[in-house]
Amino acid sequence: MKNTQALSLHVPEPQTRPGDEPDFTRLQLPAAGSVERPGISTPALQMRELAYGLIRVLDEEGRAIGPWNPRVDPETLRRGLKAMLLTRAFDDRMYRAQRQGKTSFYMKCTGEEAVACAQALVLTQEDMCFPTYRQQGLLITRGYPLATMMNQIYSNASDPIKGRQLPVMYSSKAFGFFTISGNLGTQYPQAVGWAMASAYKGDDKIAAAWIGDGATAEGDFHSALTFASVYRAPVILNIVNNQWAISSYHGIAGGDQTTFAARGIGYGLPALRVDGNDFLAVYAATEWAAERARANLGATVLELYTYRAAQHSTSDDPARYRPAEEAGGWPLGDPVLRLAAHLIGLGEWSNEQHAAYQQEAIALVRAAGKEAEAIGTLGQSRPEAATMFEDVYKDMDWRLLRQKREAGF
Amino acid sequence: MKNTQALSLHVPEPQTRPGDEPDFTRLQLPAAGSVERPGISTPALQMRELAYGLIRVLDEEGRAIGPWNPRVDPETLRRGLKAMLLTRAFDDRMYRAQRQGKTSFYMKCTGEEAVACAQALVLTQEDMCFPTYRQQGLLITRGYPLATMMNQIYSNASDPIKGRQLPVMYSSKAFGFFTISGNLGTQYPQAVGWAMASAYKGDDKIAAAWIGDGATAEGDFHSALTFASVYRAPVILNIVNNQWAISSYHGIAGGDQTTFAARGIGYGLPALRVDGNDFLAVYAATEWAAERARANLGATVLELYTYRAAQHSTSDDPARYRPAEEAGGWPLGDPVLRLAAHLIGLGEWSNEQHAAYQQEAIALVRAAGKEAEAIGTLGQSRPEAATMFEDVYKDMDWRLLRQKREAGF
Amino acid sequence: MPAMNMIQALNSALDNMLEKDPNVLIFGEDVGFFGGVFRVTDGLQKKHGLTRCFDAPIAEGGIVGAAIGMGAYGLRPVVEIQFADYIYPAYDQLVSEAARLRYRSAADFTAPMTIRSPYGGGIFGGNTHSQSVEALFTHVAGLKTVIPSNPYDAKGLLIASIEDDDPVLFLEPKRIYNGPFDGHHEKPVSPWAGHPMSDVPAEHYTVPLGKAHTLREGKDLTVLAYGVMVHVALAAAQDSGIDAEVIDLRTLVPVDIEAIEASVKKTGRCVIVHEATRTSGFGAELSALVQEACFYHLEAPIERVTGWDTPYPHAFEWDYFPGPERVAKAMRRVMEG
Amino acid sequence: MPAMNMIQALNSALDNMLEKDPNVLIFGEDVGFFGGVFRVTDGLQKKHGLTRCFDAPIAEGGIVGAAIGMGAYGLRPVVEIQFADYIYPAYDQLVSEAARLRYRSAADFTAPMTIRSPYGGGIFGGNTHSQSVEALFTHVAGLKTVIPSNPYDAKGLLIASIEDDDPVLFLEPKRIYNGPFDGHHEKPVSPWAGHPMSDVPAEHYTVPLGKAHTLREGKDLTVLAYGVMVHVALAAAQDSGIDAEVIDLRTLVPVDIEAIEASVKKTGRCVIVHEATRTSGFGAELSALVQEACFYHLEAPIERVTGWDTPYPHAFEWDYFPGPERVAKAMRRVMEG
Ligand SMILES: Cc1ncc(C[n+]2csc(CCOP(=O)(O)OP(=O)(O)O)c2C)c(N)n1
Ligand SMILES: Cc1ncc(C[n+]2csc(CCOP(=O)(O)OP(=O)(O)O)c2C)c(N)n1
Ligand SMILES: [Mg+2]
Ligand SMILES: [Mg+2]
Repeated sequence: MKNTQALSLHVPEPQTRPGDEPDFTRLQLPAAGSVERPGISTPALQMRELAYGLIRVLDEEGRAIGPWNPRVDPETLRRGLKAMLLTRAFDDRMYRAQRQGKTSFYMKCTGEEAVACAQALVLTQEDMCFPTYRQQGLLITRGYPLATMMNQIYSNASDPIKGRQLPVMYSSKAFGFFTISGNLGTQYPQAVGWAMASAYKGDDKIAAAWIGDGATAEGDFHSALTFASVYRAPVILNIVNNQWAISSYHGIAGGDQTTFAARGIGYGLPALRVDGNDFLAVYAATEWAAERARANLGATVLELYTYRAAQHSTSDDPARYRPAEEAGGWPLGDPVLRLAAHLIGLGEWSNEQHAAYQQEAIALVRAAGKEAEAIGTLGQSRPEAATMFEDVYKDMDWRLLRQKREAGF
Repeated sequence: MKNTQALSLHVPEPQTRPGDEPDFTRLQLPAAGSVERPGISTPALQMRELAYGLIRVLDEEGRAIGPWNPRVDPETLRRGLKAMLLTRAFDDRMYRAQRQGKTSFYMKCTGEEAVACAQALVLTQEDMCFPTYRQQGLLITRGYPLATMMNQIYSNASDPIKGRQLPVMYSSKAFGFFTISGNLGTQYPQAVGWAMASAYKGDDKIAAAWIGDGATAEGDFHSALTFASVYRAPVILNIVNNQWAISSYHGIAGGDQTTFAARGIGYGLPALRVDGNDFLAVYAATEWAAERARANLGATVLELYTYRAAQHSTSDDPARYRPAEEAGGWPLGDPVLRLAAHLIGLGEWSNEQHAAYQQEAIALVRAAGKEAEAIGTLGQSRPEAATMFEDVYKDMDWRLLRQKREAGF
Repeated sequence: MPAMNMIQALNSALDNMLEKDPNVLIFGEDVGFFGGVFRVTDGLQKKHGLTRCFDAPIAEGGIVGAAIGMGAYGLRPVVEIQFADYIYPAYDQLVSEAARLRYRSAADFTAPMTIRSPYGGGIFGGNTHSQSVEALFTHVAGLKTVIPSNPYDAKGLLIASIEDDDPVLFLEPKRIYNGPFDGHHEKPVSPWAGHPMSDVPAEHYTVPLGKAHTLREGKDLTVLAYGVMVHVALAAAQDSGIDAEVIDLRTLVPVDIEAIEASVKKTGRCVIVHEATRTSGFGAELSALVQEACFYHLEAPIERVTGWDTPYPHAFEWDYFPGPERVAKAMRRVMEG
Repeated sequence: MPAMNMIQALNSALDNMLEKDPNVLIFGEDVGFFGGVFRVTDGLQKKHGLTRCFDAPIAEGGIVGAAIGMGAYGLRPVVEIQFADYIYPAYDQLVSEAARLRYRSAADFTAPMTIRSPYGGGIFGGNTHSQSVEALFTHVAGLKTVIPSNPYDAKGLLIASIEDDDPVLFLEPKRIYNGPFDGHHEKPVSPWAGHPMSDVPAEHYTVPLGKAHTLREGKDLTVLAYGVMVHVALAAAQDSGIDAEVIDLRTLVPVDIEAIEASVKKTGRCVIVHEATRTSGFGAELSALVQEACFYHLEAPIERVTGWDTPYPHAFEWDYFPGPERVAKAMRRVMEG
């Protein structure tokens, strides 16, 4: 069979670029409550359509509807809302801190707060989270001290990881928060291994991992899903599809061809596609996946469909590659406002309470900032320099001992 | 949400081990002719069920039936049958050659001959094949000199790749056969890149790649499918599921959870599951995929469902890990016998012709063997030793010049 | 000639090559519309078209794997690995494939390609935006490794790398993208403009691979360096007042053994400087080579001044970075040796 | 004590550790029911259970990645990479993760684990079943690298590696799995039985990491070697008649600098032997260290006898392999130097 037609290379491009009007008409967004909720022991093969739907609980009026309504008590929802507001206040201050030269780098999660804040409420602190750099909400929801986060960001004398990592690369075993890596995707098979270890020991802890839409292209994503499927690891594999990977739109990771949740189907894993800006939907889907894991039914893939409203990091300027108005126009709205509207509709929250907590959050962050800055910002204060030779190995070998001496410590 | 249930680690095991009766009752094998044949421009999303079916053309009586019947002329089928017989004869002799100490290593493709032999007839010699070590049928079908293959296997003075590679790691640009790597999976993204290059140039050549069921777990498999999907590369991505990866059954690669073809669905690629022992089914599916690629519609995943009837390699002994009778009981039969029965049914072949060609094949292989052995078997003859310093780079740098001298050449 | 910084010089090299050779194409993470996180490919997509310079999935192994296939087809891909710290997922494709293709096929297949990647520290990038990975590749037969230290060389060496028929790892010392940096981090940053090596022709030219450049002649001691460390070595020579000969290696594989040998035979003393971790760094190979070639001329032990055998710690950037003081100290020790 | 070959000794080490520590588990390609392509894990699944020793998907990155997660949980995984030539897909997980976890989390998280892998040539395995990869890891701060040369050490060092709280790359010279091999490939193969180091206790014991072993005392010249090359060095000493001291390094990182320094200071001469490609091999580091520590004691240039800077070519196994003749020749040159 010979060919006659000249081929051509397809390079995907987003619909709009700076200067264009943002256009979301191509998005197919099923109505809230329209996706069915199968039992957790349903065979994955029978649940494949979940990867193409969109689990939504909150409707346009802020009511919780449909089978995925997790019926969370208002107190828990208020905790979640406050955690999101606190996360946003924290992000705002640290972004400014970087601009003021107090640190070298910062990354916000604006618009994506529901992901980590809802999930932190579902998982226990004994479960282990393997996050990326955009799940600070996990720590904040769990009450990790804001000042300690800042100490890490400032690499100051009280930085719990001793000034060794780039800002935002937190680590806290006590809070079930695995040390963040700069190398994308590596946490995914590690989470699966951790979950396998819990199963191996006959324990009851589960693991959860997060990865960005862009980073799903890494080989580690594939090996993680393979291992999770083969060994039925008790792990929740979250894909945070915030539409962008620095300047590359989701189509560069394959997002034009199918959903990211669909990747899970290829491994025979149940895969849910979830409105990531709908706190209740994220909560419900995570609960479902956690139940499966705890019942020894294995791993679940969750695509959390959201939008990166801010810069990739303080080193980035999205105005160079996407319409400035795109973030504001995101059809799934703002997770904070949507959950607030829901609670207000229930009579469990008010605009006054909202404004008051916003102020409180700012105050909490400010107080933490004072505490951390009293210790010092980047370059003003730092851990003992001699500690830079520690923890390479459990014990320093002769090379490190000599080098430490050579360095004058 | 706390857990109460103790978890346990699932390690998949095949149904049977040495000493057990082979058991194929779990296999679901749809009847020949039962799978629909969509048009090549059908959206992948609408063709997902193809990944779970099994395209079969030859029925139990050896008749070609159903929409996937490629209606190949008998002359071409006879060529295919002869190529399979020749491949089998070649394998047999080279296996014995290794046992006789004439070479260090050999790998047979017994039971899987239809894969490469049918596909070689669909693709042109300008298309590039990126094979594994089990597609010698591609070269044999295309008439690559058997003696040259043997020269490579013997690493003798006429080895076209100068004694540098392990036996069976052929390379022939002229025959559209990419240099085989010992590292599993690496050829997959390379094939995609080659196909992208053809599209980039506006040429009309397409690429095809092969990978084993076991090797699909490598990260390269994932990046290849991602790139193929994103850039709509004109490439056929074959997964040869021969049930085993050395001693590991397909379940260790995830084969118990879903089909290997289903992997393609996760990337939005069309994925066909094909009876790999049915020459006509392999031919038809490959033709369909090639048409898609040539029409600029992008990549197709093909799972070729077959069985590795022989040892993994001459270093292996399958009796240690699977029932001895398993190969003989494979329910999809022997590709050679099935195609022969079909041709005999058509009146285009006979038992006598079959027996005669088997003898002819043995004679052809024997003649090639004489030719190659006249040059020398491993250790008896080899390329000029000084050539071992060539082709590291285009030109030898001072290190290689000095080392060559130091080595006494 | 316009003064160019290193980013502009690299951009100019790519622009020239896209213009000259239709088989050259560029891809990598964020290199297309956006022009790369360090802006090295800025404007190239707009000027040369979508398929000549485009974004790639975040899969370094896929990027290099695809480039190998393209190279085998006959193209000359130039791929960017966003940070050298992220090259490891591509390690198998580089080591087992790009480096081996020619050899294992007896030149039936080859894969000319250039892998560009910013490397090195000094930008407060922490452990995963600061690494110097060269020694993890210099051991690999079949690969060449090139590291420029200034805009003129950057352009000429990059063009030479793209035109080379073997795979070339082209490491860009990101600390000096915008200006030379001699390690005196307490002093204000200076731009490239005004530096003699920032006079970069707009047209195509090459700087040959495998040839070192003696930046400073001297008779008492030889300093071998590359990338940022060239500037640090010059500052240390200046600061110490030692009559040092400073050699910018420019290519690590194949290294310019003649230049090294001639210089050390003249001076009888040698200091080797690199930013990477000491153990098994490229300095070890240089030390071994010098010792083998110049044993009878050596008057003192060869010293290595390098990053410590630790990861690159964010808060201790300047304690880790082998700055001019440490280099000068070593030079003095070697002079006394 | 029963004589064990290296495979049996390694199997015994794993058996002891599975027995002793419920947190030890083994996985890798074909290591479960089958017992590994080199039979090192033979019988362990049957004896200790399906979840203690099991098959893994063909995904070296996944194997190491999962092991890191297990290590962080508190287990002590021992994973097998079927051939060292196939370790590259795991390179990122090893270099960026296993090696960095302790440092980047200030010991909040650690991942003790042992990565076993057969390496080296001499078995007609061609380019992808013969590689010596040690120098690609010795540069990585946070990893330890161990290479045994005989059954006794193999068992003791493997147990010490598993019990070590840092990630250890444990490379097994496959050419000597079944018997010592001194490079005289023309002679008949000898089994381990009868060799003093094949007396291996069935019980748990350790050989400490970081300690070299002087196999042959001598006063004229020091030979530094590891793995197979230890036996080649002994043969070369024998063949040449030179009164050489042969040191088996056993651990490359951290290397036993004291033993090296003491010996070279005594002999004044040094030859370094490894099978890996020369440029940037571990021999470069050894040469640099020896030169730094013993410069004023050296009476001749240090020589490196290594594999050539080419891939490992199937038909030219013995031209590539640095056999006793080449080593003896270098020893003679160094004696004359
Ligand atoms: C292995 C690796 N390659 C490249 C990078 C550089 N990098 C950092 S973030 C990023 C984009 C990630 O996008 P995505 O996964 O979608 O996550 P998001 O930032 O949107 O949360 C890139 C390319 C990296 N950190 N690691
Ligand atoms: C990267 C890598 N890992 C491991 C191996 C060792 N190995 C060679 S063949 C093989 C099994 C491959 O099985 P499969 O992919 O199913 O192909 P088949 O042999 O069945 O055709 C393994 C593990 C290798 N060659 N490369
Ligand atoms: Mg993203
Ligand atoms: Mg197989």
